[in-house]
Amino acid sequence: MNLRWHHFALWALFIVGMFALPQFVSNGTLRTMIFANFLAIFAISWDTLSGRTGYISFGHPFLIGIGAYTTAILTHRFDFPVEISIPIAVIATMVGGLIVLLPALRIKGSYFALVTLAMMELVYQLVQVVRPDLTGGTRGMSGLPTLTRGAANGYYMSVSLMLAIALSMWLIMKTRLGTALSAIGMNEEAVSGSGLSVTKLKMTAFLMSAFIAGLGGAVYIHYLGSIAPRALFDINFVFTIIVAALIGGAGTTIGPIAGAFFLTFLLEYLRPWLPGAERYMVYSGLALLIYMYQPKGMWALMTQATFKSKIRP
Amino acid sequence: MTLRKILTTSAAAGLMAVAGFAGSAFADIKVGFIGSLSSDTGLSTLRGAEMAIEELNAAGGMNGEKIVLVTADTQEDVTEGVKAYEYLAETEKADFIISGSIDDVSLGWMPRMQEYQIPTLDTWTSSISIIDMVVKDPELMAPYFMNIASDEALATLYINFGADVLKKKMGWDSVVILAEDTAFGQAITGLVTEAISPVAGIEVKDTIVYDVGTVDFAPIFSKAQATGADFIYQVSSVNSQVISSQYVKLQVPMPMTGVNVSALGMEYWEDTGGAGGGISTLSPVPSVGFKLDPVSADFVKRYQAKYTSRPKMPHFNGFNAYYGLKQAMAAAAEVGGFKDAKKWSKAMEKQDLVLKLDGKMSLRYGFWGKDEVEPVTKRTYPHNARFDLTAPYDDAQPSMVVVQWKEDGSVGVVYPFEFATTEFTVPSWIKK
Amino acid sequence: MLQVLIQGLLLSGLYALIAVGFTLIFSVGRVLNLAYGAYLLIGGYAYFYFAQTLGMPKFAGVLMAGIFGCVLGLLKFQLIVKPLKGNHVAIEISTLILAVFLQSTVIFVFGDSSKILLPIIPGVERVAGAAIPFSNLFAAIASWIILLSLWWFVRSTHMGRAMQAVSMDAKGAAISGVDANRVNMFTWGLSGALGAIAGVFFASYTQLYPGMWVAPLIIAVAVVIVGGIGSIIGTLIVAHIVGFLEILTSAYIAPELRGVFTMLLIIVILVWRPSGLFGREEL
Amino acid sequence: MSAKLEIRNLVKKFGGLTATNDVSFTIEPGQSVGLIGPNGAGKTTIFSQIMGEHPQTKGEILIDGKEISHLATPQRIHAGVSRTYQVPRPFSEMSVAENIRVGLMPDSIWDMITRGPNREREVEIASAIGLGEDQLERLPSELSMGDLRKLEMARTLATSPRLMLLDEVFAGLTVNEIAVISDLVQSMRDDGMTFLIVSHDLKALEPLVDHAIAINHGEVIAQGQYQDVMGSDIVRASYLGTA
Repeated sequence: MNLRWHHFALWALFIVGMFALPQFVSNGTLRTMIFANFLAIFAISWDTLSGRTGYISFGHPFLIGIGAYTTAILTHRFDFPVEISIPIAVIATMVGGLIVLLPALRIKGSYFALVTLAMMELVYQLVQVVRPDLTGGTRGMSGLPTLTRGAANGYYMSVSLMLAIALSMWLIMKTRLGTALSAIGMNEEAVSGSGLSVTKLKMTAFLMSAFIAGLGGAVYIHYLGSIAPRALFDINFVFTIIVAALIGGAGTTIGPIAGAFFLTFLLEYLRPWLPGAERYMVYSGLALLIYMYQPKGMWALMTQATFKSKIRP
Repeated sequence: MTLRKILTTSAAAGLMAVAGFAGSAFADIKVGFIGSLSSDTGLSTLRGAEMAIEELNAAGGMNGEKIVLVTADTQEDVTEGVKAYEYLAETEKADFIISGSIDDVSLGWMPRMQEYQIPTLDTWTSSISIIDMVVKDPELMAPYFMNIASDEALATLYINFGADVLKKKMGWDSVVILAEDTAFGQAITGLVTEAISPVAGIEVKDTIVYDVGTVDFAPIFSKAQATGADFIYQVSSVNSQVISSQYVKLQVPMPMTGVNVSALGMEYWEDTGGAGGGISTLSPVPSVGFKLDPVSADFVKRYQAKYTSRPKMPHFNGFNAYYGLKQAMAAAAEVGGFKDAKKWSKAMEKQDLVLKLDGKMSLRYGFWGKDEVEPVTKRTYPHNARFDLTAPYDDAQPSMVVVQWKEDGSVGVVYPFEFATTEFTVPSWIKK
Repeated sequence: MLQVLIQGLLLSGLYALIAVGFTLIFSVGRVLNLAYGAYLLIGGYAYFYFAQTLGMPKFAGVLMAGIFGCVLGLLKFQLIVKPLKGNHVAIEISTLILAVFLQSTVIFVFGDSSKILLPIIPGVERVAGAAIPFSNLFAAIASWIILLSLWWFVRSTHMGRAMQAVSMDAKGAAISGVDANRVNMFTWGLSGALGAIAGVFFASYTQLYPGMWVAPLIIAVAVVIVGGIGSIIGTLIVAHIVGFLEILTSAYIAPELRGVFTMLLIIVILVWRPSGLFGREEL
Repeated sequence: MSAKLEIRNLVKKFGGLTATNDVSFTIEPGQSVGLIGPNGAGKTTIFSQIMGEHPQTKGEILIDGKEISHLATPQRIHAGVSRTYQVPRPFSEMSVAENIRVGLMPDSIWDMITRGPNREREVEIASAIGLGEDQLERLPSELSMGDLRKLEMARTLATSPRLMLLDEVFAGLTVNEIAVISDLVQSMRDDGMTFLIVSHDLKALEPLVDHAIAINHGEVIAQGQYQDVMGSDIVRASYLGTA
């Protein structure tokens, strides 16, 4: 394990900094950071599957949605307490995602991306048609139990969850499992040629990704207090998640976090100047430029600047 | 041309931002607008609010305090809506929020309203489920008001249209319902189906539900024709132009009426490229083609002098925002501002504005009392706009009117008869 | 029965028209151009601006749409696809970002309320209880003509054979003297123009709105994936499968399930036979 | 360290094309066998069938008498067979040590997480194969072709094979590099490793093998002692393109 003391020192600094933040910034900024935290969670989830193994998922909201809808239906329609419904939602995401996407893991590249996209569209349409008495149909559900009240509490909750996920993912990715997953992204044939079952590895990556997506989605929905299919199973949502992970730096742990914060704050700080949809022009234009210039994202740009020799072109 | 527009718009946006920033530094009363900044719906509310604020400030503001407006765009997206509400509450610290949000967006930020307890007025959303929340938890929902008749009231009056016009005048005995697969579609369909045969005596032959992404309505219209019903009742709130324009393009030989949200604005004719004749829809008042009282007519005149871009005429929610914002400020003036939401809420409940045309009740901006039972639907509508479901509509305006676009591009009210400016007709391609 | 047949043919023709440009790029460039739907978006709005706002003749409006699409295609190739040097995933992602960028640009310029286009060719004829709008009839016939002539073009002309050569083996083609860059430019430009023109027909039958790039993209993806890479005839056939599937679902099952079967079809085909029904077996 | 490989009636069809047709041969434990034949004869196809990358249409493959034809690639590797590729494709963004690490990993997710990498074994394999300790942290892009081949062999060796399939191990190497690889194979032979080697460079191949199998058009045309095979008319003819 390539663990050095300064890694932990940096993490400690990061965690302390994040927890100290509410002392220094306004509630409005905290609210923005809460969304950034959730986006970071989703981006880490996406990265765990797609950034590492190279299996690009265009339908990640499919997983987030299973978690979100499971807990929303359980709490809203059947009065389950949140502490029980969230774990159920996480398990449902892992099982449901696996049943549906397992066959898809044997196809590669663009085709995998398309199956996931089609999956998301399918669920989007089904949620509205099948049992709208449970799902709330097109309007979704409002008035779900919320876990916290107030900006600071919401922030502590989301940041703890985000940091816990990020730190555990970082540790896991530092083990040989992380090496093996990245190896799939580089040369899948050689991984099986090294005696490792690629299917098992992909499934592990998928389950970890689904775990994070389900957990993040369930907690997110109990933060928002409402759920609507149009906000979840949306190509713009996919877009935000993927762009956050890529702009920050796919295949790293800090990258998706950095990307999520950068993009959320970019949108929020543009608001006073460009209140409308023009913000997305700036957002997507900038994302396109960064991505075209350095597909490995800002993290690579930064390390490139500091250790020029270490980064390969 | 396009480039120039971009440049001028961004320059204007920059100026507005500077002005907004400078304004906010000295602001006393801050009104937050939440809604889509690029849709006719959102802009109607925004501009109604802008004009009301201008007038109030010219008259010395609220208790001498200047009123400023800040905006937050929802892009008609639920999550963006939540962020926008948080932005107004936390960053802008808005005292009062006026909303032109669509249904699911309002439902999305409702938990935030409950948390922040900021006085909030919805001008477009008509979801009865929000009024149900007020019934269930009046304390928590105290700062919330909706000054448009909720959808249940809309549907109820529509049944009367069925009895008075469709059955009695046109002689139609059976209907096929074409409803989109949304909660709105489901709610309206349910209300209509339950009431239309017992009350209006019209038999429902079939209900066809379609998905809002439908590209081609040809097979759906064929299916409707095959039922042998006398007319089609459509329920469409999303992508409504598609069904109505295909109805015209395909010249479906069967009359169609119902709810078509796209036909609510003056732009409908332009947007359908003239292919919208014959479409009728229910509309909250004041609708297009609605005969306006002098005050409202003056509002529209000044509106048109001030704004040259879409929408050419405010949609009904523009009027709601204009009058509603003034009422909110009046209520605040009474209780010394918005700080105490409970006190403000009590004062707001008592607001009542009656607008008359030729000595008769034309519009009334007031709210139902907490325990007041509406006689026709036999339920309460706390914090919902006051409406009247029975002729001669002397308590308030009707919850809705039916308007019809003619093939020459004119539009008029066809029901209730007390407000009618034209007669209900069928499109010319339908041979009777 | 005849009615279903007519409606099916018309809708399928429209779908085929939408899918043509996508097939072209997918078979020659081997890239999934997720910004393909944006051609339709740009084409539709260009037509709206020139023909409906400025009042130019309809034909000129369609032409302008085609030109805008063509230029967009060329720009996309030069500025995005070429610099990314065949990194498929990167191209997919950057074209997705581009599509969102174009969508927000359209909102910025035209606002986000939807608009309806006038039929390109007004008029409607009734046959056996089915209405045939002339616009749709024209779109359907045009799609057959375009696809069949494309099939002929790829087989029989010099440029067409060059395109085939590039699609099978870019390096090999370069060795045998084919200027892959020129072929690609041609393909991207043509694909953009076809997409934009399909956009005019699609928008004139449905509506014009900033989010309208998603639905045609999914249709195009469905048709091309199910049909198989590089199979022009496959595209024509599968456009009819998808179109008829939709009409039959609407007519005999439930209109609300319209999209569900198309999605299921994509998923089943991709998982069961990734090379598509009519595609070459490779992968 | 040694394994016996038996191939029985191997047939592989790609669409209408027959890549290998009824190929049978046996390699005894500790033997080193050259697999020779002109381009497109089906040599690499035989490798990928043995490894299960492209399962055969018909026929059987046995290691030490145990049928492996129905197994997935990783399980065949556990059975003791491993291969290198004609074009080395290492994990491009991983260091040399990490590349070897992948080969050393157990096929158990739990083990991967709970147990750290075996640094000593990584160094041991690297040095056994002739990669210096200073090269362990390098990226493949910084290595010479010879070192890339070594890395390829190191990753293969890390899976502890008893039978190694080497595909064009000398392609693109300098004379010195060939000598190094050659020594490496020799010393592994001395340790008892069984080899099946494909090479165009017959001069380099000759000292490494004792037996040879010649194939052409997917069929075995000669097998036996290396010298005998090379001396047969049919093999010469196939190399000259007349058969």
